[in-house]
Amino acid sequence: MSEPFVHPYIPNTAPEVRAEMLAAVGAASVEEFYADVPADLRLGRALDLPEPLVAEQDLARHVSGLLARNVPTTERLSFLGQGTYAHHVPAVVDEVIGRSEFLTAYAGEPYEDHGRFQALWQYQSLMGELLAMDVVNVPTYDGFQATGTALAMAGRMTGRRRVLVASDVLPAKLSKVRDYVRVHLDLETVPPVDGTADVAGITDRLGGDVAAVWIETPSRTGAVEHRLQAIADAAHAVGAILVVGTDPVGYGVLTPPAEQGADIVCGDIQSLGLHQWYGGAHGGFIAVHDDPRFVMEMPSRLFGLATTDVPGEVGFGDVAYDRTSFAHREEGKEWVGTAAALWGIAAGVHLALMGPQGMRDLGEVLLARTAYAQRALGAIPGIRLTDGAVHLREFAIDVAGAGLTASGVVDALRAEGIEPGVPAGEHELVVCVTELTSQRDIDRLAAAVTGLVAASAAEAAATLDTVATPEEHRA
Amino acid sequence: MSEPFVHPYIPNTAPEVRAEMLAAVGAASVEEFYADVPADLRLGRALDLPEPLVAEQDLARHVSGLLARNVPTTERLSFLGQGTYAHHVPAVVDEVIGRSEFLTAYAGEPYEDHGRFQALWQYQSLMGELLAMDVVNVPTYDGFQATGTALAMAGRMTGRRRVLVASDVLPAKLSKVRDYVRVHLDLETVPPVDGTADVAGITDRLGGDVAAVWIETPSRTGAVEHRLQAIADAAHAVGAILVVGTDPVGYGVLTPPAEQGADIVCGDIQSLGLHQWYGGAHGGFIAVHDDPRFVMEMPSRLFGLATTDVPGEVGFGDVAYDRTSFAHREEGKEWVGTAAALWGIAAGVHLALMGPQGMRDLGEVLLARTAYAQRALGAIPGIRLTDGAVHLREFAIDVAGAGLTASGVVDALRAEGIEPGVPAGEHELVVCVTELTSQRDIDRLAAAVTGLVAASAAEAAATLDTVATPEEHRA
Amino acid sequence: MSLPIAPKPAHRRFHQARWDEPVIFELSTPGERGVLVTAVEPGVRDTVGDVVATLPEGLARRTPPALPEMGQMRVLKHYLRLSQENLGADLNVDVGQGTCTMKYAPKVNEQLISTPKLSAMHPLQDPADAQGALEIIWRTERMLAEISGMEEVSLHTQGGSAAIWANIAMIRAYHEANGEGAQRREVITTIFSHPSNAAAAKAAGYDVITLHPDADGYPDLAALKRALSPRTAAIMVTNPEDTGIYNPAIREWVDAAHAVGALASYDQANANGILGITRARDAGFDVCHFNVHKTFGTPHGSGGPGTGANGVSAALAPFLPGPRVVRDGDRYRVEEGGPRSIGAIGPFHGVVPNIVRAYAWIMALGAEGLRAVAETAVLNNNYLMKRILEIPGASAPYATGRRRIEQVRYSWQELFEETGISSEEIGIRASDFGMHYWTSHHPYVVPQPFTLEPTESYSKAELDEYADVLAEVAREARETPEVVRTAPHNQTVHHTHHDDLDDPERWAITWRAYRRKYPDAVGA
Amino acid sequence: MSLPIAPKPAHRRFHQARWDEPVIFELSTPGERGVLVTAVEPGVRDTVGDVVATLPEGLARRTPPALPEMGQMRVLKHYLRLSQENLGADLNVDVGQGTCTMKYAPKVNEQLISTPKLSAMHPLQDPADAQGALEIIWRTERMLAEISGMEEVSLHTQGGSAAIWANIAMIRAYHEANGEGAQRREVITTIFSHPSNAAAAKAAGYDVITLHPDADGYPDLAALKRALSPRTAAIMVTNPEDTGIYNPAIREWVDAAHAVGALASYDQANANGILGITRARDAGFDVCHFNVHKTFGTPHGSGGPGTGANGVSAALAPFLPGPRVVRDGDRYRVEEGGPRSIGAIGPFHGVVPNIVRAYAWIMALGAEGLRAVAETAVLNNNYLMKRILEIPGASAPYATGRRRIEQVRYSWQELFEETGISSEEIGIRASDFGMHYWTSHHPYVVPQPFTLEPTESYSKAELDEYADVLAEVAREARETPEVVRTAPHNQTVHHTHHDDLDDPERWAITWRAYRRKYPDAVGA
Ligand SMILES: Cc1ncc(COP(=O)(O)O)c(C=O)c1O
Ligand SMILES: Cc1ncc(COP(=O)(O)O)c(C=O)c1O
Repeated sequence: MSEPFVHPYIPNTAPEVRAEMLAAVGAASVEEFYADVPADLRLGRALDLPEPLVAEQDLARHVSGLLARNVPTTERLSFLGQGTYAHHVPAVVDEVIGRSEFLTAYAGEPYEDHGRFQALWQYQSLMGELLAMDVVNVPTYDGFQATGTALAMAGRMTGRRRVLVASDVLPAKLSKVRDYVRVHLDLETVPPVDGTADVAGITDRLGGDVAAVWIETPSRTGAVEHRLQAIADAAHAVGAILVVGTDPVGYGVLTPPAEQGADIVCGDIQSLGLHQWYGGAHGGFIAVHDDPRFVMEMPSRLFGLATTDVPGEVGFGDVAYDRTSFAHREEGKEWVGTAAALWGIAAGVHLALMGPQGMRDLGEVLLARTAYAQRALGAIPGIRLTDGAVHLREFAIDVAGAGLTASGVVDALRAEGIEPGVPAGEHELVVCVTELTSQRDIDRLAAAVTGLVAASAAEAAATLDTVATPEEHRA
Repeated sequence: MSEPFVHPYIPNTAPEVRAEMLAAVGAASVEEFYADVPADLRLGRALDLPEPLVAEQDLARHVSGLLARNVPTTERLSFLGQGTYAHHVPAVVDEVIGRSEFLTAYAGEPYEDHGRFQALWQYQSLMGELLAMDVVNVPTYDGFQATGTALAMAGRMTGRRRVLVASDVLPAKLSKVRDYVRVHLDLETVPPVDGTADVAGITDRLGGDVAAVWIETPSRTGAVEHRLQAIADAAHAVGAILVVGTDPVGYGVLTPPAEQGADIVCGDIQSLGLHQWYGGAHGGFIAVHDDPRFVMEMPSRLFGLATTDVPGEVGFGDVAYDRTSFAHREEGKEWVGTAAALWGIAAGVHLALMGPQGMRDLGEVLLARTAYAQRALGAIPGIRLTDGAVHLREFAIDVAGAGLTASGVVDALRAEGIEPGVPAGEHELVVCVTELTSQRDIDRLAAAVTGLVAASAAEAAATLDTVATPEEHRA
Repeated sequence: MSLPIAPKPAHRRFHQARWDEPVIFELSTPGERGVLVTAVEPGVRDTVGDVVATLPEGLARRTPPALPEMGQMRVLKHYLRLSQENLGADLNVDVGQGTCTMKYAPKVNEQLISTPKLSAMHPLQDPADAQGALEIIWRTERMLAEISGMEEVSLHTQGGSAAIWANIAMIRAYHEANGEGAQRREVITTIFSHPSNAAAAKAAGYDVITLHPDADGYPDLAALKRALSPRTAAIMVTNPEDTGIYNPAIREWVDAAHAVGALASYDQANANGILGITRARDAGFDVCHFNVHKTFGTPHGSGGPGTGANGVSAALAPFLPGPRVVRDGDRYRVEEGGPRSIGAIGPFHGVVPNIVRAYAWIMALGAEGLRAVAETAVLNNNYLMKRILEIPGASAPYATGRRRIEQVRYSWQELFEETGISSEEIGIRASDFGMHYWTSHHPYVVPQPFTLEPTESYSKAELDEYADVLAEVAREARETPEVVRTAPHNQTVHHTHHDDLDDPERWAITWRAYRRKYPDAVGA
Repeated sequence: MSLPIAPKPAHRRFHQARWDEPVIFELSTPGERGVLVTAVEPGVRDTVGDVVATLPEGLARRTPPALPEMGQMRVLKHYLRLSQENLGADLNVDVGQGTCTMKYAPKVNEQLISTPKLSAMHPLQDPADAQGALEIIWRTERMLAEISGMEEVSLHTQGGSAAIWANIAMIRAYHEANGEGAQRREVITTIFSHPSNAAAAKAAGYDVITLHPDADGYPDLAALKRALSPRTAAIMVTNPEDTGIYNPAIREWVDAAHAVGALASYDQANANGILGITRARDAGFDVCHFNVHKTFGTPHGSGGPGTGANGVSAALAPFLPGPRVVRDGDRYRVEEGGPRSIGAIGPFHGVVPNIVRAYAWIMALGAEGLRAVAETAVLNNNYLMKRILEIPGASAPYATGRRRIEQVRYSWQELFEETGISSEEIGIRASDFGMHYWTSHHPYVVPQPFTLEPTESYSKAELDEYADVLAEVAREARETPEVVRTAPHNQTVHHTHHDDLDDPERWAITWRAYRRKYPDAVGA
């Protein structure tokens, strides 16, 4: 490293300027600025960090070298989902969110950051069309947070504590939501039947102390709820709120929950134009009808359309800012902070590119490939689909009948470069297909599983033989 | 494919709009627009092309799949140069030339394209500082073209035909230049001595019929010319022009040719912030002093500073546009067209990032690593450096003494993942190191060559044995 | 006029791009397509039939969503134009978003993450296929542990406030594990600590006590001692506070909290001024967090994604959220949270692209570099303070005559009293010069506030330009106040009417709602 | 005012970004660094010593180059600001650069090439390591052979004019090979063929004969026949010409050239209107070229790099330039040019990133798509022509009442006569609305020219907006001519003085020269 230390990221490390600035403020050294930091709290040594790579080329080689040890899904055949999905991201989406102006902006006013306001208001609006709802938030962190907040909203609105969890939910999501609301709400499970909600069971458990019924569709295993309206009617009958957690990817073909009685619809936008990023690119949406009782409970920012001094100019601003913790600290609704705006812009661009026909085509491909994969795997002797619901993108198989375990299948197929799915319990494997999973890909998975089943059967037969003729062994 | 054919790249394939537009112009079909194309010239069938991949994801998978068959220099240890060089490209360079505004612009006026004019004028100016010259063109295609034009300029200015080629030049470049100027100029070789120009030989051949002396520095083998002033003096004494072809990468430490009498300095900017791109990213510069006799012979566009109606505003425009073929067709100087503007912007950003100290550091690393590699390889028994000149980045070794051929070395080392250099003749191998080639990389090359030499020696010894004792064989 | 060019005037003659774009829905043309989806293969269709037609009753969407129909280039053009209408940190001297630590997010880091080797990784892949990602997460956590002095660090959370939530959730779990959950119902914070501390504590079920500073603007230790009790679960404080004042008694604050059995939580979102100078653990804190997107140079993304880093003492380590990356020899694997873990805050390992960016940022700087970051941020801040305080009408309440750390909350109160021009109006007018600022969080304890934080990223020339603009606007406030009041003039849009935004009858949060509420305006 | 929003006015209220940036040299601060270079290893230094100190006499640079010294972010910021001050095709309705075929360069292609698998390939690597690149070059050449009908295609050249040079160089070599080099000293072109045909022919040593069109603007076959002789080496023509008029007698032109032993060279730089409709070889041409950066959708890069594609008949194939990619079974290899090849025009295989982009572009469209490109480009052009001709004062000289192919050279002569406002002034004023055009190549055979080529990339709404702007400016020319004459008003810079640019005493082509010539202006 050069002496003095001058770094490209820190212009005022240039010695002349540094000296000039110190002189201008009348300080002998930067030490003076730290007068308030007591001596006994001072570190007094250099941080113990690896040698830096101050030359960009050295840094690039090092980091690229580490990343080169990853083998991504583009080099594997992946059927992994369970919260993060491999969808195609149109190049224009990446181009837009890669623009310096969006990437590096933060929290400017509706003037100098007009573009950000418009892009995010359009995101709200595009999501609104997809979900058939009038109010959508500037994204929060992810679907976990969105759901936690949606339920918390229901709790605040109803003043009640009970929440009926009527679908199969991802364990991590359930864990987050439970810890998030547990001071205010009690979650009770109403076990699903054949993949989807048990309407009768819900009705039985409903009462005047129920804040919300929580439905997940698609569920943890990709099952699509098809009796939402009945559930909504039952919930509304006792003054409970219907919260639907969902993935918006299917609403080009599927009826949006808002049209079947949902009061709050929430979930994750990762499927709408975000790469997988090792699970690191999620955004949470919360959508409600244009009812101030609901809107005023939302913690996130909400951008609204506004006029300006110039007729025809499209302006923007914050709707009901007083809801937020920015305005009123703990008197605001939960809190708001840096969340997932860029991903919201991305999802907006994605929806604008897809249009109604694109979302329809996508929904259809997903339904078709899912059904195809279900048939392909379900037809293998000993492999069983776990339920008879309509599935979107994910479904579960039970491999017990083939004498296999889920993790055994995973281990075996990884050796062939296939990630066959995510184990959920000893014998259940959740398999995911998207528009990036071709028929050939599915056929390859089915063939690999078939081979595995056959090998397992042969081995079982051999074991059986062995068991059947213990004499031989002793021989 | 959908019927009707609607494509995302072609908005007016949307059937309603298409019909509306046809109606607006009063045409029954697009056929009418082709009334002037005679029936017997009409293709009358669909072009025979591969099935298209209209879905972006399918296209991306296909093209990425093809490119995945490439194994780039980041996955090999490469000592390849000879016109295209592996230098570090700072990320900011790629960011700037990736901006839609620069990437997709073309030929707007100095108003709506002010940014392009300023960026290219700054490129000219930054190159001017590096080369110590007052006039630099908006880049032409590459160093080949720049050199062809530089010599053609000299021919037009002197009205003479003879050109003395006094350095070792890349064969492809020589071929281009020769074919380019052969109607107007005759190239004569003055063979270099010990790597650099033979000053006495040049002087001998100079006369009143010589248009130009052409020096390449670094030469084909990376040798740096160190007697430029003497050559310039000799050339000028007979009214000849000194044309110096060069790579600007070294001028943070090396004296620029303009300070040693060069009249026209030309070459390639690939080393200044451009990736290798399989040899597909070159740009040619031509630099002269601020002398209208020279300037008016330049075919390229030259941007100049200008005032505007507003004091302090920096404006731009074309200098001496009447020189160009745009203005006067065949009466212009050679021709001008779409060349390498974006690469010029890149080189400008690169020089601005590097600054004087960066270019100095870079030059020093290159000289040091080159010298180190020369010693490391030159120390191997049977391997000989071809000359004693100072070398920048490239140098040649002769492998004959080790009983090897250049292509034999290449074949053998490729098997170890090393590209050891470019063969030039049976025994000569041109080796290239840059700032991306570390000491360890060089040591690895030296070790591999040492191993090869040893194996070759052992084999030779074996053969010798065989030859020495023919009796044994017969036994 | 002709060459030479005259000198530039004192202030940049800026105009932001103005494209006057309509709302995207108005750009729709029936039938246009932006991107096409891959086709269902004939073999699939033959096998499964028409999957939409055979959906259960009511499940097939009846009317398609009214998304716009646009060719690809038009979508791109629309958003590129909007992007030019946005003032990213890369474009301006972004020192006006004080507390936000707007620093240079190096472009090389964007390039490094832009590889399928990261973007196409699924979080549940075989860890053997994810060693690069796991190693980077692990290393970054270890480096942050050294930087904070804490025992363990988790990068699981997706932003600063999420990290604060994790802090309070861990504190809650800790007290519950010790059987003190029911007893400890209060959290103490200060008014110049970030509001998310108060808000997250409240969301976690706590009563919040907010302390105001002493007359000099220093955190009030006596007030703290009065507020502490066996009911206290934790103190949650920012330091340096939003004023840029470092609490010299921070150790005493922590000790006082500990003395009543409370925990001490340190909001180090913005540690930019103290990197390598002093550490959370050395002041005795039990938990702390960094905003990786502030202190560690990841871009702010128009408002996220961010990344939080939660640091904890050994005692709190079992409570850390999410899955953890663990090193075994030279291999890395993922371990689910133990029995005392608060569990997932969000999916998987947090905002992985940010973690890689932060790793690269720290590696580009090293120990010496981090210290240069801190020292330069502080130098820049004190230099800018000098320049700002030279402007008549501007002041820096509190700690008069003392230095500040990395930022200052200033006040235009004097100027306001003189001219009636508010801080908000001045900030808007500044945008006409390509600069801007935000005032501060409500409540405006400092009257007519504005908060400047220059970080290490700006040159002296840029700081001077910024100060010159504020001086110019202050001059205008006195001499031509209408110019300020009617600003902006050189911006994408003009003075905007925010009167509808608080009225449920009139607000329009989506295009859908707008069309419904203003049916005659469609096509506007 | 409050919601709803009023309708937008008829014309976009545009303002281009204006940052008023100084020249970059004025941003220098001593000691700042933009990027650091890797250090020389101690082991290297120990071995080689001080390589600069030991350079031969005079070889070590005495004064460092006066490049600016700037932090990385400031360099970035400067260029980002400049970029916003540039109107890329992605941002505007770029139909005004007629003859330039400004079409959508799909972003997916940018993404596809942005991989070290392409950018870090060295052209002399083992072909076994370059099969992807080689296969794409080969396939693209074969597809272009089908599109042109020619026997062989080479993508070796770096732009349209370079391809034209290659055409004439091949023609020259061909005649020389046949012993007719000395005899055939003339090349015939037309005034509405691109100037590079005339200029390259001249540079290759030929005398150039330029034919003017007949009264209707059609290429004059009789004039051609008069000009042809045994001295003719070739005809070099563009078709459709710059007027957008397709030469219906093109076959007769070629036949007439062949009849005197001359070759026929087809400038198909812009084949956008005839893709899949008619082909060069079918009209009998011996050589042709495409501008890949025009017809095949690669971005124009602010003026390059482009890519040329040279197509030739079997007879001319041996003369093709550069190395060739050859297929052997399912492998690809590189073959150096044979004995009759004109050799390299530039390094290696041409502008490889453009070749990959073009490959992806063609593959995204296929035969049906290419035909849709042509048909839509032509529909758009005829639609726009209708709209333009409705503007009083605008006309489309020649071929009155007939359709055009892909572009039209219009004239404002009528308007000029009426108002004194020139076409150039109108184009500049159009930039105040976010639109622009260029006039045309000199000489202005069409008086007060402007050339519009809408390509397939723009929607009807965009073409309408463009036409509306020109109509508005024409109205201004009549009603408020000063507004037009003093334009631009909403641009980055104002009316610029070009008087110094032709004066060697005063022009300033570099900062160096400027400082030398205007020593008092330094620091301006
Ligand atoms: C001190 C402090 N704490 C917490 C936060 C909240 O962080 P985030 O915006 O990431 O939620 C911020 C950011 O504004 C902050 O400055
Ligand atoms: C018909 C025609 N020929 C040749 C050219 C020259 O191409 P380039 O600009 O790539 O040199 C052009 C481009 O302007 C053109 O339109």
